[in-house]
Amino acid sequence: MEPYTEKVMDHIRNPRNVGEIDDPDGVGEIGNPICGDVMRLYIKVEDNRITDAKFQTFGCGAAIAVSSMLTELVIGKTIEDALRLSNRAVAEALDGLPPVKMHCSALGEDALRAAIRDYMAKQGQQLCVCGELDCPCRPECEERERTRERAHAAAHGIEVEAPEDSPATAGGSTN
Amino acid sequence: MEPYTEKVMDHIRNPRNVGEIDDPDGVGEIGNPICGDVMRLYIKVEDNRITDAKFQTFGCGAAIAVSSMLTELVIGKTIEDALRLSNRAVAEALDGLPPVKMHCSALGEDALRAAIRDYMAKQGQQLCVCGELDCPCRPECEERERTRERAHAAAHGIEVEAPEDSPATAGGSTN
Amino acid sequence: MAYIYFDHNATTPLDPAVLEAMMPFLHEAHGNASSFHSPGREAREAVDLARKQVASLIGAQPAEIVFTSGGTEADNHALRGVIARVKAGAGQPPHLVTSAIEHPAVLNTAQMLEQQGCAVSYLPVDEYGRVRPEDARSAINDATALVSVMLANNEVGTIQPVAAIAAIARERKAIMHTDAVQGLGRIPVDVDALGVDLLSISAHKVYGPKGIGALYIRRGTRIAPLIYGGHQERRRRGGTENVPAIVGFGRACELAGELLAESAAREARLRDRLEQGIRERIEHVRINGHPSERLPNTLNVGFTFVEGESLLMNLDIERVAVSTGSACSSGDLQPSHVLLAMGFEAEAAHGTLRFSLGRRTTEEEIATVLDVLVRVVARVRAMSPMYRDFIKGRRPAAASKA
Amino acid sequence: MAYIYFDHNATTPLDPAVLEAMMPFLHEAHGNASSFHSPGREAREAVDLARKQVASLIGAQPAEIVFTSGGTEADNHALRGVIARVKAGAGQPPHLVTSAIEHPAVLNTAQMLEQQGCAVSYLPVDEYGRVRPEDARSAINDATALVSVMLANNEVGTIQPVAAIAAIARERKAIMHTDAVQGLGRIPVDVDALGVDLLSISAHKVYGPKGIGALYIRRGTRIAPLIYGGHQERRRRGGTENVPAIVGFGRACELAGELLAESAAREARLRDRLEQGIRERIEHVRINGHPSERLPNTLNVGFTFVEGESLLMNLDIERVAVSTGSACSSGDLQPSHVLLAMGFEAEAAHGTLRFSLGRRTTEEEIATVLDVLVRVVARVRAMSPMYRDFIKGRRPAAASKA
Ligand SMILES: Cc1ncc(COP(=O)(O)O)c(C=O)c1O
Ligand SMILES: Cc1ncc(COP(=O)(O)O)c(C=O)c1O
Ligand code: FES
Ligand code: FES
Repeated sequence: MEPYTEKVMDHIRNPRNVGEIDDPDGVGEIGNPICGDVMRLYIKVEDNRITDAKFQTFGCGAAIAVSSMLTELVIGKTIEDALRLSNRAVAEALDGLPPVKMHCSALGEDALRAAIRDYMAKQGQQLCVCGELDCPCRPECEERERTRERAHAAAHGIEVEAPEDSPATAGGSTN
Repeated sequence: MEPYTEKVMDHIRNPRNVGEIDDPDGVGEIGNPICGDVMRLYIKVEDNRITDAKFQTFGCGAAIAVSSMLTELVIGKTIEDALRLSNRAVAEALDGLPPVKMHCSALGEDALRAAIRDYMAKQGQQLCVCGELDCPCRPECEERERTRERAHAAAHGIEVEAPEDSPATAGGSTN
Repeated sequence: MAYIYFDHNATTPLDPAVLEAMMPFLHEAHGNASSFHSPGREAREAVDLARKQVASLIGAQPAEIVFTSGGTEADNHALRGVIARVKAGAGQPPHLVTSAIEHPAVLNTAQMLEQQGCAVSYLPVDEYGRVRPEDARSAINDATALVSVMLANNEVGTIQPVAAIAAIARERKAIMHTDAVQGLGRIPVDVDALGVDLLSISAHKVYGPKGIGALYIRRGTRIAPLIYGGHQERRRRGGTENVPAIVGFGRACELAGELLAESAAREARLRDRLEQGIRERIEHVRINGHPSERLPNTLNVGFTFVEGESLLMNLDIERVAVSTGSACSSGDLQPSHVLLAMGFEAEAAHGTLRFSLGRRTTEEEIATVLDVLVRVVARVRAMSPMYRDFIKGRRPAAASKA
Repeated sequence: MAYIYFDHNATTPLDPAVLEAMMPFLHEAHGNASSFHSPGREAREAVDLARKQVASLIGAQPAEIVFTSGGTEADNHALRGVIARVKAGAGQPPHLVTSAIEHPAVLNTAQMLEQQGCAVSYLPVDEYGRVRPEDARSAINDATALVSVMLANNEVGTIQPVAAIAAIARERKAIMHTDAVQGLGRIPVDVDALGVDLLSISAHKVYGPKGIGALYIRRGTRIAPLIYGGHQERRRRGGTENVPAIVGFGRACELAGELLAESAAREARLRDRLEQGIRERIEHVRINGHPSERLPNTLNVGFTFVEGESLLMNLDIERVAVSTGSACSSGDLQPSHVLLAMGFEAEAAHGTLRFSLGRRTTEEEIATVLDVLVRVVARVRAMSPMYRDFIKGRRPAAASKA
């Protein structure tokens, strides 16, 4: 695969905001059953604004860089702005990710949503998985989300750039 | 293919006895229809002994070396001894030939036989192709000889060392 | 700080003596070994010498060596070449027996053959990554054309009972192939002692150049070419001979033969020191692979609670090169098929590193790597939610296996 | 006396600048380009740069370049990869159109495919060795999966109307492949101008290293891999990347691009001088190949009454390296399939030499070769029974054709 960018390497070298918040306002944890990667995000919210964020990640270099970059990007943002932060934006802030690693950034977006949902729930508000508050079509959105998760899982099994029709290849290191 | 031996190279560099004998006692010419190689051998015979031999050859390096070596070997030999000279002996005198070139030495043996036959005929004697004088089974020997010629021709078309079952390969240089 | 290279199973540096042997053929002596003039003949003679050197290291005849572009091509050639020859005749589809822990060069070729109608059996392995000869015996049937089991596994280093399997294959009239790419130069390799008909090797794993390897083909073995073209390699492999690389491969084999005993002993000693240091200084680790039947230079370690690639990246930052047991790091996101075959859970198969030592590895490097590793594992574990949970007692001592 | 090398169509010497570019990867920078640590990434970056350099010389995208072990592998990959993809589907056997004058890498692969049930048409050529596009048009049918016609012939240098044939192939929805091994670096090669989907090249013909080549695969072309293994080359070609050779190939392509116009003109001028000298100073010769549509460096000459290999050996003794038009000299005893396809009698096809000039060829070398040639041809003719007969009036001016 392509090498990581310098930005990614920098965040692997010096991950920002690693750790735990003792009394968080929201916690989100997202795991991927296939590669076993797990990200846990803690947020602190004041006046509808994220004032602190910390993460713990079990995952590849990209997952760590995404987690670290994500915390930097969300601190200071309002909940609404944070909800608008896409995985693509995080990847771009890292000057890009190798194609096979793009899906790792989804882990970040998902963990952020989960943390905000947790925070909302504590406020008595239902945040739909689509990002809308009190969304009228919640069941549909949740179904769509499940599909997306399956796609994420699939991404761990399928080489993104494989030529069409190439037979499935064996896993395992090649040397 | 394997390179030629130093002996072969020496005979290519300085072929012995090239040319023509003006009033030869015997002339033999053998040609191969496939590679187009042709050898013509002239001999001078005195008291049943070959006193001079000259050759002209249109052929590969091996054919030239064989022709040259052959003339060296036969000069001084009695007709009977000359008839006993095998192509293998000529090849050995050259310290060997590459496997695919072994058949080129047959050209030498054949040309020598033809020249002796021509000499014999002039003496009113029938030399059978088998090498016997007045051989009782001449027709059979001649048939056997024709088979041998076909084999020689085939040798020009078939790679001696080809692995079993390999598909016939295209001729032509490979680079 | 100089870079510490503990990834010799991926590739080895070119030995300076090998480069020296190659240089004339990179400079003036550039002939095509199939050309008939002097520059060509010079090249031909160099190729012939190299063929003898390679043959000699594995106890073969020079005429039984076919040079290929590497181990991968040799593996493809072995599998497809044998199956191609069978297909023609029989009514029943040909059958191939291989193992679940082969290199992708064998596994993916086997899968391709399967798609084309060949029947394939993948032998399982025990918890140490070893194929059981009895399993081979039960898998082989009358349609079995080829048995292919690697000599030593590239990820965990486990050495396979190839001679025993080859004896069974021979009884059943099946052709026996072994991928000896990781074995060559590290353990003795002898085609007769192993009893194999086909054997793949690659130069860049024995301090030779990249892009050259060989397939040993026992005289009389029925096998089709893989790459068709000119009459090179007695028509068993077309393509202008890669003369400098072939010369380098020859010299590398010669050196490997001379150094084998000594370097195997040295590397095993250093490897054991590394293993012991890890066991002593880092908690929650497991050593993967066979305790004794293992390549002397290879150490595969699982670090619970962390993911391999992040360890690899952090070690790289500290100028230590290793690889993950799984190939996640090299573009394939699946957990290691070798560890899975050994019975690991996907999660446990992830936090794994392979340390592979080499001729130039020093005691100081072992000490440095140990220090770095202690630091890096701690740093990455501090980031891990699993480790946090474990420390807080919210989680058992991990999904580890051993 | 220094050796005069007029056999650049067989192989070219490594350009010193190319060797220089390769050296770091033969010395310290030995990483496996698929490894994820720094040495690996360094190798990966070098491979990426080389891929751009190669792509740029043929007007392709870097992602469309697959590195192979040479031109032969690229040809095998093109033919078998396309046919493998077709076979799966259709009821009718796939059809391949190629020419009678292809390199053995294509011809022998085509024959092997024929044995496996593929239908193959071999297009004839005219007396100059050129395929007629009309013949391609009539040969292509609805089952035609692939058309493969070489860009320039290696023996006589004749340049083929590939663009015209590709246009016909495209109309008929067939994939178009060209073997551009001899064209690269000698005439402009642009995949879009040619309109081809697949194109084979080889480094050692453009002053790059042996053992490396490439197959250009136009985006979207349906083609199976030839060599299965790891995920290298985006899974289109397994095997540890031959980093030094790839780097050298890249640099060689860069140089070839810079030097193309100038060296083509220079070599054509020298070649024409050689041609004219031979015509003026040696009787009974014929120039084979197309008068104008010919590689600038190539001169194929038939010398009546003599056999090519004996000329070659005698020139070699005088330290001049050439090759025979026929491959008799390299182990194959058949007369040149190219000359036979051009309509020559077997005998006439035999007395042929190929002179192929290169970047370092000088005017002095041309003059020397002419002098040597006059002498050698006279010497070998003096040995020839045919020449003797001709001189004595017993034979017409030979079985020559032109
Ligand atoms: C066991 C094994 N087989 C085959 C190969 C492939 O060899 P190569 O890289 O020379 O193609 C390797 C290494 O990559 C290997 O470790
Ligand atoms: C036209 C042509 N195609 C293919 C090849 C094969 O290339 P390689 O020697 O790199 O395998 C050659 C030269 O040998 C050639 O001249
Ligand atoms: S998050 Fe699964 S590999 Fe990066
Ligand atoms: S005599 Fe026919 S090739 Fe030598």
